Amino acid sequence: MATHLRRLVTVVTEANLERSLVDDLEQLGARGWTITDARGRGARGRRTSGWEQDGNIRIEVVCDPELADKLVQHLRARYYDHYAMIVFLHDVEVLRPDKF
Amino acid sequence: MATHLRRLVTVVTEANLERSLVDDLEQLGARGWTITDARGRGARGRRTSGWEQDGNIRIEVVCDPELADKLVQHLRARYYDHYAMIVFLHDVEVLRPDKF
Amino acid sequence: MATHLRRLVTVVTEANLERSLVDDLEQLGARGWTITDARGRGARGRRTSGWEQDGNIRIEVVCDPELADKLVQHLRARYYDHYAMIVFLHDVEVLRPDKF
Amino acid sequence: MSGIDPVVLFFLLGVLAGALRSDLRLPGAIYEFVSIVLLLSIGLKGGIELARQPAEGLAVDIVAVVAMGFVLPLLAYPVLRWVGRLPRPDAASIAAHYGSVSVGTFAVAVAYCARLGIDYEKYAPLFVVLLEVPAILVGIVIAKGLSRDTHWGRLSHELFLGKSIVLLLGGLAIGWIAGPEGIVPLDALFFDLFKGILAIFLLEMGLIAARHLSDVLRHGVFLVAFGLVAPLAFAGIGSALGHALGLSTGGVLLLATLAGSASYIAAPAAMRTAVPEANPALSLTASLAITFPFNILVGIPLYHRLALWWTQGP
Amino acid sequence: MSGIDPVVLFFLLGVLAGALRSDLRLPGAIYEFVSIVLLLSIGLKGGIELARQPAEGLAVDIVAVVAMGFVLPLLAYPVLRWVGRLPRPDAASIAAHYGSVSVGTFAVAVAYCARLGIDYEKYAPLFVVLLEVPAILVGIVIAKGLSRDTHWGRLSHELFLGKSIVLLLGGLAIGWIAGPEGIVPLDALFFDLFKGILAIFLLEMGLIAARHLSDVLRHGVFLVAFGLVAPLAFAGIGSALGHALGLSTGGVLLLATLAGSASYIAAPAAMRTAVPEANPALSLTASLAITFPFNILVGIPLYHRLALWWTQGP
Amino acid sequence: MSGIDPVVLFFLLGVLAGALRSDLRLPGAIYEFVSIVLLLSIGLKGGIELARQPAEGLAVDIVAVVAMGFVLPLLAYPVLRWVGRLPRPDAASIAAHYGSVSVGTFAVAVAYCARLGIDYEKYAPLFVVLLEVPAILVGIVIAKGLSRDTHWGRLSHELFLGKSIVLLLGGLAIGWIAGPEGIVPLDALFFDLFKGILAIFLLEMGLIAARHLSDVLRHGVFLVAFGLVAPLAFAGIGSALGHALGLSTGGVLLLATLAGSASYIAAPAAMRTAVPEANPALSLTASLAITFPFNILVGIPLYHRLALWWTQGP
Ligand SMILES: Nc1ncnc2c1ncn2[C@@H]1O[C@H](COP(=O)(O)O)[C@@H](O)[C@H]1O
Ligand SMILES: Nc1ncnc2c1ncn2[C@@H]1O[C@H](COP(=O)(O)O)[C@@H](O)[C@H]1O
Ligand SMILES: Nc1ncnc2c1ncn2[C@@H]1O[C@H](COP(=O)(O)O)[C@@H](O)[C@H]1O
Ligand code: NA
Ligand code: NA
Ligand code: NA
Repeated sequence: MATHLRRLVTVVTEANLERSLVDDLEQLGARGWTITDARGRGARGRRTSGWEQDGNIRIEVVCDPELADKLVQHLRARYYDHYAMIVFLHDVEVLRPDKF
Repeated sequence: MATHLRRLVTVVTEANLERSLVDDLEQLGARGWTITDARGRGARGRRTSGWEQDGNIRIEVVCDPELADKLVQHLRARYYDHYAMIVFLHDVEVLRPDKF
Repeated sequence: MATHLRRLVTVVTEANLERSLVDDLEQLGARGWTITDARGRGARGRRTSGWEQDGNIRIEVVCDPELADKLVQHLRARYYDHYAMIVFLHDVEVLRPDKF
Repeated sequence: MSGIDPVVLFFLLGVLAGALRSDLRLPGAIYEFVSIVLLLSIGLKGGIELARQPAEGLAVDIVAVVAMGFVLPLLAYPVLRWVGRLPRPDAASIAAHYGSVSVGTFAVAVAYCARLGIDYEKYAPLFVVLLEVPAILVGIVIAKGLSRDTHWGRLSHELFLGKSIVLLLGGLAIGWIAGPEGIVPLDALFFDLFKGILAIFLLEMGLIAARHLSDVLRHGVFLVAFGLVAPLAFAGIGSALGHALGLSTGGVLLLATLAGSASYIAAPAAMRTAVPEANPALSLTASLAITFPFNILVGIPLYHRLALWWTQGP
Repeated sequence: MSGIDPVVLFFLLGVLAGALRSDLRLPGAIYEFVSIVLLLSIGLKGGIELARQPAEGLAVDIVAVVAMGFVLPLLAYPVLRWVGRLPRPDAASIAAHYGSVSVGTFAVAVAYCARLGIDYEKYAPLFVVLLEVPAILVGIVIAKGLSRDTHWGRLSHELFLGKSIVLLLGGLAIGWIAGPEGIVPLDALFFDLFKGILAIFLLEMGLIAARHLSDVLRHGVFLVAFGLVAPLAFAGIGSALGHALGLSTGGVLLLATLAGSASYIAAPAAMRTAVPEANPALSLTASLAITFPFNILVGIPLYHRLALWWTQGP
Repeated sequence: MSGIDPVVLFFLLGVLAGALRSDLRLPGAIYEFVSIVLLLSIGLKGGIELARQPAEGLAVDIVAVVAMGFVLPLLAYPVLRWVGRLPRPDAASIAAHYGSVSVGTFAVAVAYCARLGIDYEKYAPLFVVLLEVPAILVGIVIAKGLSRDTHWGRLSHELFLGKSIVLLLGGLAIGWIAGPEGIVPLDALFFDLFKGILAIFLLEMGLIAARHLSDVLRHGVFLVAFGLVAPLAFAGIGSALGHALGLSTGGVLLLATLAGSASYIAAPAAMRTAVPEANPALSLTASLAITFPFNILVGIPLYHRLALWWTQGP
């Protein structure tokens, strides 16, 4: 089975950034993403879901290395200083390279 | 710590396929899977959770390479053409190789 | 873009272990984690969300290899025998090595 | 025929909020809960009335209504296929949606009758149960033939044990067994709150419809026209049948509403499984963003006139 | 003793829908909400009545009921261990479940009393609070001894501050402070809707029970027998104690019901943490899929007769 | 001025349960639903009364109240910046929170009026709408200047189409269009259940406040003092304005409550987007864990006295 390498960028951040991040993803040219609701703890304290101002989301984007780079740079520039956010990436294999 | 390599297959697809996919997984012999609710965007448009006909699920299966292959082939043959779906895979390390 | 390697430990287990696992993570010195609600099937049967005693959670911890090791050993010693639980790990790249 | 029903205003509020991209949204759990309560309420109400005055000779009505459920999609299909020039799977799928029914629309019609004090045959909830499935079966057969590929077993399980049928029939049975007095302690939830819960439901339906509104024009003028004309035509047929069966004004109104309504729950789910080649956006947009608003805003009062015309003459 | 309560029909509807593998399901958020409201309602009702007529000399009742909570699991354990030949942790865990109580069963008994106009001591909700914890403690000690391994601190925190105790006691306190008039504006939610909300709760319990029904046979005939006989035996003990304490017919009925009921919320959670070697499927299946249905379908009317026999003689 | 309102007891129960780290929690979906119903109830009530007796010459009131919304944060800022020595973004953000309003506090004040039979101008819900946004705009301008960086378009969209404004205005409009009779069938959900739903809401607010209580001391004594004094000072201003506008006792009380309340929904969300440098923990802790409890426990009865003093003299 022939597979192709792509990058999976995972972002965990404050739920109220969802709209803003989706706009960013569209502008950067991402062709798709997946969001799940999450909770957790990090440098900016505990974030429990269940109340609007609290709560995290977990965004996944499968894309080529260039977009992954652009995306991570953008997140760092725009959000790292002031928002609860972590980003990590790794390689994944996909079947339809033209899709991502 | 001795770990063993297995494959993690992640599928993001329409929520109403859940029952059908679980049946497939059972028939293909998967010994376990994990499902979370998700939302997102892709080639088939935006899918927002919150309403029954909308919404995605995210299925993860840890398994050996043979089953991973069979699973991906099956998904491609049966769902790729007509359903909102992405599939990606990568290696993960596990402790109990007999479990997966 | 300079990235640094870290380990991502993913645990899928019974939802009612959440408090206990969070205590463990704090004691082991994890600096952050992310939790999502999940359902699934494994050796200990089907676990469907929607009722308190059922349901799984999915915990992710990004950390250095030492902590990953300690964490996995701890989970194995304390929970493997009697709880529904799977653990898998792999490498991920992060931008801020001091954060994890 | 009297001012607008306030529950319909909640629908409009939802549409407006959605169209303006407000961040208002109803949690999925609430939407599900609210629909469960509505379905149970409708079923219970029917069951209680059946316990009060048993409906005799229902057999004819049942056969006739089921027959209509089989016929409606057969009428819709040729129009969709040859006038609308839609591919076969899409035409079949839309035909299934319009042959089947919308419980939300039925609930608004029930509220309409209650508000204007219009009587109707109390076994009317049965019509919902009877009309939900046949059109979907027909749609699938048109699209796929009686092919082996279709898992008829799994499919009919999914259809006949879908949430709406289980709750409507369950409510009917419980209402019928417990009778009017038995249900009194449950009145507060299932009857006193009925319109409030319907208002919440319609608020959410408005938000959902607004999300699909932007798709309407993309799919072209034929779909819009179909979404407006089909309910009128089918309501005409439904009202004629209701009259033929000797139903009261309210009964004719409700059967017309059901015939004129389009499914947006059972049919989409079933067609997605059985006819995956059909584009779900087409049928959902038509039934949700065109026909549903049309029916609750304009259709139901119109079908009321129609029913009056049948029962009282012009 | 009179027809079946309609809320019980909702339970049966849930079982049926679950057994037929319908796609009907209640969102988890709704289940949680509905149990919160039930617990608060029961507590508030008790508190109001306490404000109305203070219960004097409660001390004896309290001590006696708590003592029963410690004794019941000690009676169950030998049977489970030596008749049922279950491993020690499993026997201890099941004993804890059956010594503890089910608030859902209590709510159905309260509704039963309301329907038949049976009076009872208004501090009865206190019994629920008193009976929940002791049996669980006993079960843990049987399984583990007074071992250091058990985190007694964390465990008792979890037990005494569990959702049900907090809400029952909280409701009692609020009802007692605010008194009958103070609570009037809250009546609509907590009292008028009580049975409707109980119906929704039982619908979901039916769905859950159905999911566990398939496990029943797998665990063998002993577990089934235990799940049917234990409630009868324990209800006998509970009713005897109620009679000895001089309770009214309703009070005896409720105490019998509590004794005969098996926990499926507090006990499973606590045993999972404290006695992980015990197989949770065993105890949950017994209490949820056997004893709960038995109690609400057959047990409560039976315990009513029992209570009448105690208070009015044979 | 009369015993404590039982809904406030629910708040205290939540605080207690949270402080003791009970596992009690309300699902997020329920919290959202409950706030939606509260907002709609408040709006509907206002709309109905407007339909009954149109409020003439509202223009002056509107302008004056909006003006107050712009002025309050300008008064708070210097105190926060130079007395509290807070960094500019934090001072601006807290000023925005305190200049804006809390609908939950307003709901408790409305329940307070209902309980004591205090009349008020029925268009009072309009004040909530009018006061929500201006202070947030001022806060942003203080923090950032009229900088290009701020996406004013997106921001004002977010502000003016936020959930609370949409539901309050929507409710007002629906109530006004449908009128008192039209709304009757909706009374059961929106009016009869109002206090019960408010109780659930306050239970959850108590749990949330408890989670933030531990942060209170960490932020120092100034924040605590500000959280207690600011509501008093602002309520003084609000009551003076109310009196100047010739409002009734109830109207003065409500306007004082609004002025004295601090936002914990609209302001946090907006400041997070527009002034990310501000630490959200500071403002949220102050408004949620200090000012909200203070207002519902102590403030509202105090503002009542204040209102009486204005309207009836000392
Ligand atoms: N080491 C970690 N592993 C996994 N998730 C993390 C980690 N650190 C932070 N997070 C998640 O990222 C969110 C924001 O992190 P922070 O900016 O560190 O507060 C937290 O609320 C967690 O959900
Ligand atoms: N590039 C992507 N990265 C992450 N998730 C994606 C991506 N593309 C699609 N998805 C997810 O997969 C679902 C189906 O994709 P599609 O078939 O492209 O519509 C979408 O609704 C998204 O949740
Ligand atoms: N092979 C697998 N792949 C993905 N998830 C699994 C797998 N096996 C088990 N799980 C998840 O881990 C939970 C506990 O597994 P178990 O201990 O095997 O019952 C299950 O409920 C699943 O959610
Ligand atoms: Na139809
Ligand atoms: Na018991
Ligand atoms: Na204010």
